[in-house]
Amino acid sequence: MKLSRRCFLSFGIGAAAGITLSPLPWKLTDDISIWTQMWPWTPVPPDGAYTYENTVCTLCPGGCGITVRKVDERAVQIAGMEEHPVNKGGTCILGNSGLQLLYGPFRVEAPMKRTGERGEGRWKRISWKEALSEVSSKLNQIRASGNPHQVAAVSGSKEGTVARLINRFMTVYGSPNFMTEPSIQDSYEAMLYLMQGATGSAGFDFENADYILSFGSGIIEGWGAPVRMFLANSNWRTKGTVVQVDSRLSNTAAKMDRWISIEPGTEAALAMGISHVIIKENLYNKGFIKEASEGFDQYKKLVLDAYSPARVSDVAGIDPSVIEEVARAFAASKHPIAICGRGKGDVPGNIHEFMAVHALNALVGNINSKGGVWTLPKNEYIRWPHPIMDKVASLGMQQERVDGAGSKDYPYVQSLLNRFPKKINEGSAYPIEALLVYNSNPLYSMPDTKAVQAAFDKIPFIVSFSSYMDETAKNADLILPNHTYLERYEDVPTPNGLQYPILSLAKPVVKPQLNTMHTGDVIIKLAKCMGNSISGAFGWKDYKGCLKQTLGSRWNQLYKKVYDVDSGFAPNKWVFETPSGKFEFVSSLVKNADENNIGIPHYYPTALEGDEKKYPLIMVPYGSMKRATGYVGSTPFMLKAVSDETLVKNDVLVQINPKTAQNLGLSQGESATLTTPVGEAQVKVNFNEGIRPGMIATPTGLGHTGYDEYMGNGKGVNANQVIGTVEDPLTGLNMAWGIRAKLTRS
Amino acid sequence: MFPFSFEWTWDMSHYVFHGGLWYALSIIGLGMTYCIGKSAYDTITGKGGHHEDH
Amino acid sequence: MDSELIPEGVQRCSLGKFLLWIGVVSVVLLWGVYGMILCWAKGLNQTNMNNAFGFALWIWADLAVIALGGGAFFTGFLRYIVGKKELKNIINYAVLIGFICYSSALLILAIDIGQPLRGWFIFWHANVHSMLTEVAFCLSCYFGVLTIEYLPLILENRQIDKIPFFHNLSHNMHEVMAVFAATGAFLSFFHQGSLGGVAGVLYGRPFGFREGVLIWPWTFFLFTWSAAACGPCFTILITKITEKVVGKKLVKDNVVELLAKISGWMLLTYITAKIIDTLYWAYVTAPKMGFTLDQFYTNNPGSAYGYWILIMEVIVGGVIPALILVTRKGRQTPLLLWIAVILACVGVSLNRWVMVLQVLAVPVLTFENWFTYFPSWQEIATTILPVAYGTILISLSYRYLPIFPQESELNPPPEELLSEAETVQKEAIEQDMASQDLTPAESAG
Amino acid sequence: MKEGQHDQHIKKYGMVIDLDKCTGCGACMVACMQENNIPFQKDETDKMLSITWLRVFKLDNGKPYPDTDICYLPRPCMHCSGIGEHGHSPCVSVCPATATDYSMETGIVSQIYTRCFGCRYCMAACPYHVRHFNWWDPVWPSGMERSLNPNVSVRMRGVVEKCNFCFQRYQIAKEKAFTEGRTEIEEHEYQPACVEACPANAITFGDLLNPKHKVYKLKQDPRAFRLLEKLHTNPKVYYLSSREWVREAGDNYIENEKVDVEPKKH
Repeated sequence: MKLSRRCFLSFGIGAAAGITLSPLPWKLTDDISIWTQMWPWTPVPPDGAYTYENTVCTLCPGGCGITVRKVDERAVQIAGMEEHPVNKGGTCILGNSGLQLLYGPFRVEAPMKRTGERGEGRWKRISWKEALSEVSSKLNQIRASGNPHQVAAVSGSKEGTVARLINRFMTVYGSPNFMTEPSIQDSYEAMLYLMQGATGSAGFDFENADYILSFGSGIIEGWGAPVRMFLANSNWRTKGTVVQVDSRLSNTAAKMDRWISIEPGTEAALAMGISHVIIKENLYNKGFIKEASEGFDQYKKLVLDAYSPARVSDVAGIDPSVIEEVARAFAASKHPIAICGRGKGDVPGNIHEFMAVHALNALVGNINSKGGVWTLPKNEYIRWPHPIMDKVASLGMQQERVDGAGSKDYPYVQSLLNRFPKKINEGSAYPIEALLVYNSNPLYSMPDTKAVQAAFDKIPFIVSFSSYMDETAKNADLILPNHTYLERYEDVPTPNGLQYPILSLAKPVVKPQLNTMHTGDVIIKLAKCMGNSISGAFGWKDYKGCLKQTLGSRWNQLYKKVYDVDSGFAPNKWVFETPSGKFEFVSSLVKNADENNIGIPHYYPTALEGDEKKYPLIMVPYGSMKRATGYVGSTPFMLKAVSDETLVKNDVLVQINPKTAQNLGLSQGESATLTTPVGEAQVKVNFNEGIRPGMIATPTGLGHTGYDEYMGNGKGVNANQVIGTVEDPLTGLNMAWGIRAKLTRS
Repeated sequence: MFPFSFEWTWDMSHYVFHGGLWYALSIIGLGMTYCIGKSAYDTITGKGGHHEDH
Repeated sequence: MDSELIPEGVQRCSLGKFLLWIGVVSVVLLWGVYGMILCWAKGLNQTNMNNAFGFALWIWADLAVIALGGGAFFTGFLRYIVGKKELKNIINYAVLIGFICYSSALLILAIDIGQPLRGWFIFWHANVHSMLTEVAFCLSCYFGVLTIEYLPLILENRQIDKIPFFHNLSHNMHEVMAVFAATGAFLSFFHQGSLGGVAGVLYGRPFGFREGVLIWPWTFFLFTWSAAACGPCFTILITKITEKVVGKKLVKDNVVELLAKISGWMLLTYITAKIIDTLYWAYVTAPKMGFTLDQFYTNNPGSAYGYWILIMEVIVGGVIPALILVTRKGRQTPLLLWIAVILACVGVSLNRWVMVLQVLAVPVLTFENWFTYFPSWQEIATTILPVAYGTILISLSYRYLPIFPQESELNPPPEELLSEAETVQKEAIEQDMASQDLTPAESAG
Repeated sequence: MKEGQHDQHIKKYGMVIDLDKCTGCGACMVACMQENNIPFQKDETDKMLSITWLRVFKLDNGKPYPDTDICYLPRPCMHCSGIGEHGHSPCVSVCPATATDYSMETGIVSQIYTRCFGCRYCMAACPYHVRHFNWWDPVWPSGMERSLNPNVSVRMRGVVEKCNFCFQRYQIAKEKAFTEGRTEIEEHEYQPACVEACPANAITFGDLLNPKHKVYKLKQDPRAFRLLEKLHTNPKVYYLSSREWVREAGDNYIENEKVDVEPKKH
């Protein structure tokens, strides 16, 4: 007994000592420390050879040059391209997180055919051959029945070769219904046409301007070419003055030299009031008015009669002295520019407001001159032979467009996408049998989502070319996924608002990651499937061949340098293409211009949707750089950057002045129901002293339902669900900057 | 903890801190070694102690 | 069934009843263990901590149990260093409570850190400038000391004691216990202080930051002091609760009174120092950082951190119990003693709460707001886990180990429970005594 | 060492952020996330759970409409050099495992992820909330791990991470200089991702001790201030604002205290 215990004891002690001295515990400890640092599910990014490739970002019309850093075949970072003249090395938040759009699981992996109900999300993968034959047979069938005009197409932009290829396809196929996503560019173009007779886009020589009077334009919130605007703004912080007229404390209002708070929708009145002071005090550019303008007297009379600072003050809620002060400063500056188009510029706007604002530029004679507003020709590098149309096509093209653009009612615009769902829902002259959607997500980005959905439900065949499973793709019958922007060639025309023409070339920086195809190639292939009358207009082997031929001698330069500036360009100072050859204060292109001042800049109150009694508040949607509102959604990284004053868990926060909220009995963070004549949404309330009492501001770019949860599915509410459209009486473009609303506790 | 780990520096804070630490550890270690050793010795030699304390 | 394991001369409840009791407590324990496993398996996202509240309920629980467990070191200090002999009658229990508190603290720390498997880096890659390093070293070493102090008690179990080696070991450890106790006291002074230093050195956190001497902020000394003052109160409290639960007296009043008196004076001096510290902090330290007392205690959501908390801590949990305990009448009146020890424990726990939670809740950047936090059930479960574990360990120790030296003396075996044989024997003796005209009491004496 | 007497081997990298130019667009935040392999969750609306090494704060002047004013303030790690500039920044001095370090060579506060065991004491110590804990396992949706930067290791659950001024870029620049036989790197060779991305050119980065670097002059701008200077954390991130209320928002002031946001020298 004693012996065995001693044995046991010495054995125990010996074992303990032995184990301690053996490498075992030390090895185990070491293993633990290594294992805890390299968990098998923690990815280890493989290293490799680093390369840098330049290309152009096409996620928005901003046209920034980007440099993509690659490790072997992986793209690992996007940075701004230092030498690109538009962005000079900067990138926006969307552009910077673009790799998430390349590698995200929400991409469409291959051509897909719907198997379940529409929008249900049940798909069958098909081959490209099958996909093309599906589309071609359907289109052929419609064409064979003699109704080619019953096919419509929506493109994100009207510029560039791909949009032009689709347009060309539509033309030879026989449909006039080629529509593009609306923006303030449409209003600017219409305005330039009406006042200057120009067919081109507006460019602003911001780099040389010293006084900017912005009527609600989100200079640092995505207006124009975003990064270029940021750079311009940074310069203005040291040299130049920017005055922001805004009905709420937008980021731009906060960051500019001065913010003038205005009654929403009365910007045109303020512009006219400023005009009044300039004219009354003889501060205008007499040379320009005398030599280069027409209709000044009539305009002057209107301005002096109806827009005294005191009267404008009553309408716009701005002190008359402020109006005078701004007018004098504007007129006294060397290169003042007045700009308009609210926020990011997603809503085209009221044409008379554009005219009223642009009239200020005319008063100071700062048109087509240094530091002023310029007119740029468009798309002139695309010089394809006119396509030959067969009889079916000719007949089809003679049909009136569904949206009415270009008709005698709406002669100043080429596309009125905002009217498209309305016309279909009302019962248009003819039904739409098929719809092609390219670089556009109308089911998300168009106002009054419910109406758009209803219209789309009436279209039996919808084809999406989207790279992503966005809302429209999800509701399509067939998806023919495009390469993403980092996998494809594309020409990038002059970005919005730039004052000189620049052409850039987007090049693939990585091989296509999935079974996708360039939409340009799809269109060319489709044309080839569809018989001679159509394929004849598409003589190119493939899209790259088409692009190379189109760009001609510029190809090499573009391929090497990514961008090519038309250095020979200079605006024609004070030269106009109007019938009078002058700047027309009273547009002679408008019939009966005097009738209700329809052809003259003037202010009239916007008839917002909704009854004031039932809907006592005014709701305005507001954008932010942090939330993408275009055809691509916000990336996961962007959603990470979205403020908790905008989104909390799955609830969107509407911004409201604490006083207004208290009157409604709402407290900070409380749940509420936002109701407008268009729809209803569950929201939460955020007190924001920057909001005008009586108003609510709802953030845009949230509440996706396509994509996936990382891209913000179910996060907040799509502001388009609660906002409708208001047609501009002259252009037919949407000018709804807000809507009447009510907010109740829920 | 030991002079061979790289964050070790020969400075006053290390002398004081680790001095105190190793001092305490030594007392505990030596005390326990003494107790176990003595008990083993007592057990083998059959000299059993009695608790006077309780 | 387990009577062979139960110490001689004491009465315990039936095994069935005991097991039922252990079973009930084990349910709570298992709930805590489940929470703990969730935290380890799924990570700390199971908690409601966040980047503003990196320290929360657990760290508070840690600080609180260490402060309350301070009874062990301070009683040991008084018993072995100062030489208060009477305290030998409560030291065992103080050691056991300390052991429970410190093992719980270590367990909570093991759950609280993001990478428990790397916890030993704190020793291996020690940064001697960090208060937490000092805490870790002293805490672990002192836990070792507590284990050494608790071990002889286990060895004194009736069956284990029969083994000569263990009998000898227990004896020899008792012989040198003063050395261990002294080391323990030394370590405790430091880690209690370092825990105070944890918040006190945060010069980026005006609520916690205190000036001090050399590398030690005033909170360093205040924490040691308050642990020494309130730890014994907790020992008294748990002793009293145990007495209530088992329904008999376990420690003589003079022992409790002595401890209460020392505690009282410690508490009184501590709270005086604390008040001076608070005033200096409010009028000198904080204003230098751009803060006023109002900023620390007003305008926070739901007044969770209002002035009430300061009053609760200093007056209700400090001044009042101190005054009760320093007066003879106070500590001799059972109800007042109860109130005093409870308030002292609440006071010190509240102090630890404030020094963890409020330090982090107060906005420092002018454009940030107060941060709020409420623990998740996993945090609550794992915090209650030590309570269940402590209850079980106390129950087991009380049942099988000679924890209370005065128990058998205070509770002589009642007659009806004696076995038949003994009764017969006793009757015989009584007859014997009767014949000799002696009373049983005299014969026992 | 007096500033201006420039020892080439001792650098103090720092940042000057012009709040007049900053538009709050968030490009810097995203550039940082992409460069530093920062994970993302389905819900990132709880900013106290979200890992954003660089976070853009919105400040307001607290006045009612229409006198309201707001300002955006990007907040990277301040890389405090601590009381007396000895490198005892609030976080470095408290880390028990030496997992965060102040480099006397560059002035950068780094974090050793494989050393950190997640005690979060540094987070409690930092008044700027620049430190972030990995509450979750970093998991990338299928395929998205392809855009991870090989120069930055992915952090595991349970450790603290923070802005390190894209230190990997410093190392790459140093290596490049070394292979080209240079000992020094140029100002433009080492620029963090946020600086590079900022579309408004609001952020300037360089060696605060080097008179040739842009930050050297900018930090002496009369508009310059730092956050919580009264705590003596000695941040190396300077802000510029021409608005007084913004400069005032940089620190806490007790009532009637003379507010020192007038031009000052550093």
